Amino acid sequence: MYRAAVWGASGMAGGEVLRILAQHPSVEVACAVSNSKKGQFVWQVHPHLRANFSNLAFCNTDEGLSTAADIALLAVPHGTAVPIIESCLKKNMKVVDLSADVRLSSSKDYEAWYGHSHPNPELLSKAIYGLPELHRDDIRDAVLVSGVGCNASCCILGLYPLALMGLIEEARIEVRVGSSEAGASPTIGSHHPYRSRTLRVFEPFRHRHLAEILQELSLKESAVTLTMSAVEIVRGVQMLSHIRLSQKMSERDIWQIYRKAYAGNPFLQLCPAKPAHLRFPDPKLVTGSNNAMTGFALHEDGRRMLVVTAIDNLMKGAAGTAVQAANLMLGLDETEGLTMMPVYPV
Amino acid sequence: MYRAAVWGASGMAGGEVLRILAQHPSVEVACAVSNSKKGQFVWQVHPHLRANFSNLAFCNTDEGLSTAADIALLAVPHGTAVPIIESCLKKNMKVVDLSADVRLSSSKDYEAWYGHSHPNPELLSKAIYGLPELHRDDIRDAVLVSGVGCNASCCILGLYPLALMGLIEEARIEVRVGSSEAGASPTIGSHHPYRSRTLRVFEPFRHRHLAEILQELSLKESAVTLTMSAVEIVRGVQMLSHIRLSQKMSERDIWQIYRKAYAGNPFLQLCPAKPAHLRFPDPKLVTGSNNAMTGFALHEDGRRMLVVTAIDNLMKGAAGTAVQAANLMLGLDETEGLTMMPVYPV
Amino acid sequence: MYRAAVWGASGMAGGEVLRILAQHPSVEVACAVSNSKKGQFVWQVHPHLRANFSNLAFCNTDEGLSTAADIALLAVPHGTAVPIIESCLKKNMKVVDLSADVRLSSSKDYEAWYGHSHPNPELLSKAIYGLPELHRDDIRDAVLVSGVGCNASCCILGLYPLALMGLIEEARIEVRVGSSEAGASPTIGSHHPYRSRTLRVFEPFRHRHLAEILQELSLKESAVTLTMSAVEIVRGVQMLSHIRLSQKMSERDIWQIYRKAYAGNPFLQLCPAKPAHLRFPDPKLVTGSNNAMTGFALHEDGRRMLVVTAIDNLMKGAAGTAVQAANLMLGLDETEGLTMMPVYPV
Amino acid sequence: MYRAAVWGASGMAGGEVLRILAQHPSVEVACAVSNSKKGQFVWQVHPHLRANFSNLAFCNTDEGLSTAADIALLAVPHGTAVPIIESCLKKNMKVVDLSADVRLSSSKDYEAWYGHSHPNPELLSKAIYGLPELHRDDIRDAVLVSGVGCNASCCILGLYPLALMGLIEEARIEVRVGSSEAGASPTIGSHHPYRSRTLRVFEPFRHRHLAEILQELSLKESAVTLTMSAVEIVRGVQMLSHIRLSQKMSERDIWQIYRKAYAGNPFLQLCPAKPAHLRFPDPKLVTGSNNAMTGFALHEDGRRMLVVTAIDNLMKGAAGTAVQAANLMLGLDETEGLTMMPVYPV
Amino acid sequence: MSKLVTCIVCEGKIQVSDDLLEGEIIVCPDCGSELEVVSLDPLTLEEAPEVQEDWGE
Amino acid sequence: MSKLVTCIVCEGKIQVSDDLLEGEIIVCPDCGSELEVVSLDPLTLEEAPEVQEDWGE
Ligand SMILES: NC(=O)c1ccc[n+]([C@@H]2O[C@H](COP(=O)([O-])OP(=O)(O)OC[C@H]3O[C@@H](n4cnc5c(N)ncnc54)[C@H](OP(=O)(O)O)[C@@H]3O)[C@@H](O)[C@H]2O)c1
Ligand SMILES: NC(=O)c1ccc[n+]([C@@H]2O[C@H](COP(=O)([O-])OP(=O)(O)OC[C@H]3O[C@@H](n4cnc5c(N)ncnc54)[C@H](OP(=O)(O)O)[C@@H]3O)[C@@H](O)[C@H]2O)c1
Ligand SMILES: NC(=O)c1ccc[n+]([C@@H]2O[C@H](COP(=O)([O-])OP(=O)(O)OC[C@H]3O[C@@H](n4cnc5c(N)ncnc54)[C@H](OP(=O)(O)O)[C@@H]3O)[C@@H](O)[C@H]2O)c1
Ligand SMILES: NC(=O)c1ccc[n+]([C@@H]2O[C@H](COP(=O)([O-])OP(=O)(O)OC[C@H]3O[C@@H](n4cnc5c(N)ncnc54)[C@H](OP(=O)(O)O)[C@@H]3O)[C@@H](O)[C@H]2O)c1
Ligand SMILES: [Zn+2]
Ligand SMILES: [Zn+2]
Repeated sequence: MYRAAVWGASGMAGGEVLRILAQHPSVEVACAVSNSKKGQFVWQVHPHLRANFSNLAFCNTDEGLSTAADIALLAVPHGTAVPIIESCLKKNMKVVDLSADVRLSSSKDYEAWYGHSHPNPELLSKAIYGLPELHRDDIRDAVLVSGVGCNASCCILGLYPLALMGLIEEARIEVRVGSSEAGASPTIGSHHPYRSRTLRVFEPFRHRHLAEILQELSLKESAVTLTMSAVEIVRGVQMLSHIRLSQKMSERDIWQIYRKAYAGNPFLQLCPAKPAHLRFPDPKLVTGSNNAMTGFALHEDGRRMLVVTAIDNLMKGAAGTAVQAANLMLGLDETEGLTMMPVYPV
Repeated sequence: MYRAAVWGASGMAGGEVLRILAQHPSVEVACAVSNSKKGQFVWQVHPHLRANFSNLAFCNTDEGLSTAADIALLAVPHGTAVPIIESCLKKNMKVVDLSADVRLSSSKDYEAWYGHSHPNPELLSKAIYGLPELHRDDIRDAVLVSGVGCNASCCILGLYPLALMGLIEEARIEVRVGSSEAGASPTIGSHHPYRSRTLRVFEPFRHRHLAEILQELSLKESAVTLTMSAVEIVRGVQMLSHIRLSQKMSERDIWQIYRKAYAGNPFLQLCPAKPAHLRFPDPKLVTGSNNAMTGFALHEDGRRMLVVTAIDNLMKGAAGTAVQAANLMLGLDETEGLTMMPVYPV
Repeated sequence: MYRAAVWGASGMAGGEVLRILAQHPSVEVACAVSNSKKGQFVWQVHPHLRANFSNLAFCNTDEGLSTAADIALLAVPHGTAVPIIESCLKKNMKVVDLSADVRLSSSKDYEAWYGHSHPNPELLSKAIYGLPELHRDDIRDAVLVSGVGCNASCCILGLYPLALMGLIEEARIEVRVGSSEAGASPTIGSHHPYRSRTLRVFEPFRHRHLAEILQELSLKESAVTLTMSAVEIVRGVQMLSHIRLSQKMSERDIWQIYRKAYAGNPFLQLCPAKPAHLRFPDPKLVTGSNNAMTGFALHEDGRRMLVVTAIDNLMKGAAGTAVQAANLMLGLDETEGLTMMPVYPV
Repeated sequence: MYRAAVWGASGMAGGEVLRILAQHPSVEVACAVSNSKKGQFVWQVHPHLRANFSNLAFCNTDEGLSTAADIALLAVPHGTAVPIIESCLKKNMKVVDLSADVRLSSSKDYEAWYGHSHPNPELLSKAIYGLPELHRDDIRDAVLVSGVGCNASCCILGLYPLALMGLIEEARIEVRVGSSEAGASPTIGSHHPYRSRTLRVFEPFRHRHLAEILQELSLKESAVTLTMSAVEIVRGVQMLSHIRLSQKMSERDIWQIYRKAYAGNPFLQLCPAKPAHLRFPDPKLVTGSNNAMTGFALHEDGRRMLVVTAIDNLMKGAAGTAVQAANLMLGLDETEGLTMMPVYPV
Repeated sequence: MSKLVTCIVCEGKIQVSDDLLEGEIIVCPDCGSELEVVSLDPLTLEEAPEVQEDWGE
Repeated sequence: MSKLVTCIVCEGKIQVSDDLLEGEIIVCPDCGSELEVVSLDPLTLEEAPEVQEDWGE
């Protein structure tokens, strides 16, 4: 049994890491770090985990650092992970950092998108972007892997087959997100009377996750817009990409491209073209699972295309992909602890 | 045109007062008081009111007190209304106070339910409980009227016909509430991921509003329990009262009792007994309106009874009833500005 | 008092026509036609209208045709309106037909989009497209006016200022719709467990309403795609249009264009650019009202633009605009009976 | 590997049986019976199961009966199970029947509650009520086990500790249900615009499931009312029981009673008394799992008590309990295939 | 051309036309009950059995 | 006691009091922009940096 230290364990993504590890056959929880909840039982914050962790209490940073573990999973806010990464690496733990701190490989890009220089640029060159579908082999050998942006991973998984072929001339990406994406702390924007049933367009053209998308798909910013909307779901991200292809394609071609790219990736699923109502994936279909579903339609002109991808932001968009990467880093089967079925309808 | 000063204008109930007054034929807004939003346009907080109040800005307490007005409507938190009431009365304004500060007529009751003595007990004896259905004539002559608890008014309106006849031997009251009831400030309990689709039982046996219910229905606490649940709606309160009648009754009797009690009350509606799915009112049917709908069923044993009442908490449960009382105090028709249709389905 | 015959009165749009007319100062309901519900009280189908129509019962087609009325409002399914229009015109009633039967002016277009030839092409040349914002004067003089597609009217109102200036080179339109758009009859797609919280992309590139959009905006189909998604709301349509402008523009220019186009249109509102969270309209802000809100952002390249428009599909997208047209046809003020406030938050 | 025939496989409960069996370590799907969908792939009806059953097609009754299987799980409508039970038993399959056909042990009770005599009363005496928490040993030896009513199982699990001790003098039971309870077929009541956010009280005093509750808890009908409300969730049942205890009790006593009764039942969980917001269970906390959570509060008078229980109707209220019973009948560990974590928040 | 009868369920007043027929079903606008005219002289009403739409669960 | 100035973002008309001060922030009621009065003579406005409430995700 490997031992994992979970940081940010009182948060939304941290709680999901715990939910996964509760039944992981080869990894157990070494400690659950939260400074604000130190001493409280984990179930006081995550009541759904009570049967699994009846006696586990949160520990603070110091206790976390002095707990022996094979790997650390950091679900802490952007900008706070770097010192924890440094400490964990020093103690020879492997690290998966779900925050955005080491997602970009170029410190120049980091500065451009985050508005300040990176506190430890060496980490950026060491870290692997933690999407197994793109970097499986590198992750196996890595000691430091970044998690993925939930919106970013949804977009990347849906578009990389086309990007690899150089087919994306222009992409107008719509992303719809649920409320769990913003974490466990209440804000005016998450206040139920206002958040409920909203169709809130909160970014017209770009979002920080665009940096990861451009990096991983090797696209130029001028070719891509990313529009973000908050909608009435708790879990789930859905991407709609309106693509202009760089050359005329047939539907058959597209099928081959996706099929080839997705082969060997246990969590990627292509939607059927028929019946029509199943052509594009609804996040409802992946709730609670680590699945990513993608569907597409090609316009009769052969140049316009719609690609739709759906994931559960807390699973494939955060904790699920993080554990998937951890599995690879620990030499385990990629799917261990991650084969839970989606819950539908819910 | 009468002029009304609206206090707590940046809040949930205050916003609803403004929504009503925006189209009131005889009352206009003199000022909208909010200290934290002072100087901001009203539409920056209440964007749905932009077409109606394009240039109105919030003013602070001092400006509020120095604005000439015929009546003040206070939608401020419990415990903060008394000094405002005192200042307004001194300036010869009439006052409707939506908070709980002057709802109870006995200062002993106030102390028992609120845990501290009342800062100005004289106000309690002066104030009329602002439910026109029970105190229409007194309200007409009053200078100080309390608003109503949203849960309390729902319960009182549903049960007073039975209470007047002395028929309530025991009442187990279930109240289900929407998220707007808790006001405009985010809390962990109102955070969308947790509040969404919740069925949260937050009070097993009593709630502060019970004090008003007992007072207005002349019931003893030992005969009544009040269980509160938060459910997935934004607006709306629904009461289910499981009654044990003090004597055996027939359905026909109950119809007569309710019909008689409700006669002459423009916002009270009795549900049909058939078709069965319309027998008990759903808050969906009153959304946005000042209506209160009540339906009942009598058990075949003639002693057990279920009474269900539905209101929109921001209208009949707060701002609607407050304006209804203000109308009476100003000598206007009770229904002025309050005849808006419910929006259904929504 | 003018008298209006309401056809399709048992349906979703018909119910909303009744909700409006219940408080219209100058138009009253002459009859409510429904063959399947004939003899039932209107409130048995529309329980929220009970206080307003306590004794009105549905009548059948024959009774409908023999009831004297000044105007007929038809909220019947597409393909069933033509014979009713013919009969009503013969009886010298004016007609507003909410269905799609007379929305297109060209019978060739009709055939292309609806797959069969029009049963009475003469009506097409006689009918005016019933959007007062575009055809106010023609509507005043018309005896036959079409209603508007709910999605179409949302798109047209948001884009006509740009279209008038010839600025739309390409438009990728996303429309999000609520469940009331599909009418009052249950289907597998409207079944709550499946419809609830769905993000169902049901049309990738076009929809019948595109025909109206192209006609009214004088755009070519090759420049426009229309993607439709069903989302978790009951009322509401939201359009997001990703525009490529035909020439570089400044934000100031766009403001002038919209301001000029919207001037004199009582129900059109422009969103502020700041604060950012109010820049794009949420259908939540117009629920129950006849308002249409539009907001936009111009990309820093001056060529990419996002336009967002929100309406209540049953109001501005159906019954509201129909009554607005009827008002004009009857010589009344356009806004009569339509000034109800939005209900927010709900 | 045991083989299970799933009947009613195209339905809501049948789909959940398939979802469970997709990952059951010891039971596999022998066939999925649906006459109306015969020949279609299972994923065309249950798209979330596509990765697990990519090639499984529905078969019809004849094919179902001629497929070899160790056990049959019937998720067919009430009134249609008896002939299937008879055929399966004849073929020496064991049977779990989720419908209400064999839930009552007395044919007299059956007639009283279902309004017609039972077609095969012998089955009633042979069948065991399939709640392992009450009949574990009998189920192990049975060839025919009934499933449980979802509302019934929620109530029974919450109340049997008190009932066993003879403590229930009176129970006023409130049950709140989600839309998946009514199955996969659309009706006017499940139409999204009407079902969405409803608080629909559809039974004031009783419901057919009351028969099972009375039978299993040995209570008299005169002591119990069962009020049913449909609320805005898809999955989930929540019971609130307002109990009058037959004698004065202390909180400590109640804790002992529940602890003792729940010991050894892997899916039953008692809520903590503190913090207060976790005292009563929300169905949100068990979504997708086979857990049943119960919390209680005792009034200071020692006689009034509130008991709240929450389950996922498709899991512990239907398919989960059915598989749990099947496990016992097949000599497997009761929890096999049923240990999936709840998905929270969702 | 119309007269008032009293609802047997709620004692509400129901407006009916003068040419009421035996066997006719009338609906009380107050309580919604469907009442069958079982005899005209004396006017006798009975509750008609309810045909329910599917609004339960 | 008030005069109209033109918004530099949308060219909307903003009503301001006569005793406008340098450094004052005014809000355009049309486009909502916050504008700082950087000089009074000639009247010069600049867009003020926006302080955002947390409405994103
Ligand atoms: N939510 C998602 O869908 C999602 C998806 C992908 C990636 N992520 C990433 O996951 C991370 C956590 O996101 P979340 O949504 O779970 O946020 P969250 O709910 O706000 O949780 C943040 C956690 O970090 C801890 N924390 C806060 N400040 C800290 C500090 N200075 N040092 C160490 N720990 C600190 C908090 O615990 P205490 O304050 O109690 O210590 C809490 O447990 C973020 O970096 C986010 O970008 C989230
Ligand atoms: N929400 C309902 O359904 C409902 C129903 C019935 C009755 N009520 C009553 O209405 C009142 C307001 O409730 P709400 O839900 O609208 O709450 P809310 O949204 O929190 O609004 C409270 C308002 O009071 C102002 N305020 C806060 N502290 C104040 C102080 N010390 N002095 C003066 N004003 C202060 C706030 O504005 P600034 O902080 O900006 O000054 C805000 O405008 C409460 O007394 C409540 O019991 C509410
Ligand atoms: N829902 C919207 O948001 C919306 C928006 C814009 C436009 N519209 C248009 O409004 C019309 C009605 O839509 P809806 O959503 O209200 O649909 P709906 O709820 O299905 O209502 C249809 C109505 O038409 C009646 N009807 C059905 N077949 C008929 C026939 N052959 N002849 C005459 N009447 C018939 C029905 O009553 P009986 O069967 O009882 O006679 C019912 O009252 C449609 O043309 C639609 O395109 C709707
Ligand atoms: N939904 C719940 O929460 C729940 C909880 C506890 C128990 N149950 C019980 O489970 C059973 C199924 O409920 P459900 O909600 O899943 O209903 P459902 O979604 O309507 O499914 C019913 C299934 O039965 C099949 N069926 C219909 N008529 C049949 C017949 N005459 N003979 C054989 N099969 C027939 C249908 O398939 P075809 O028509 O395609 O053959 C369908 O697969 C019911 O007895 C119900 O009481 C349900
Ligand atoms: Zn009656
Ligand atoms: Zn401006």
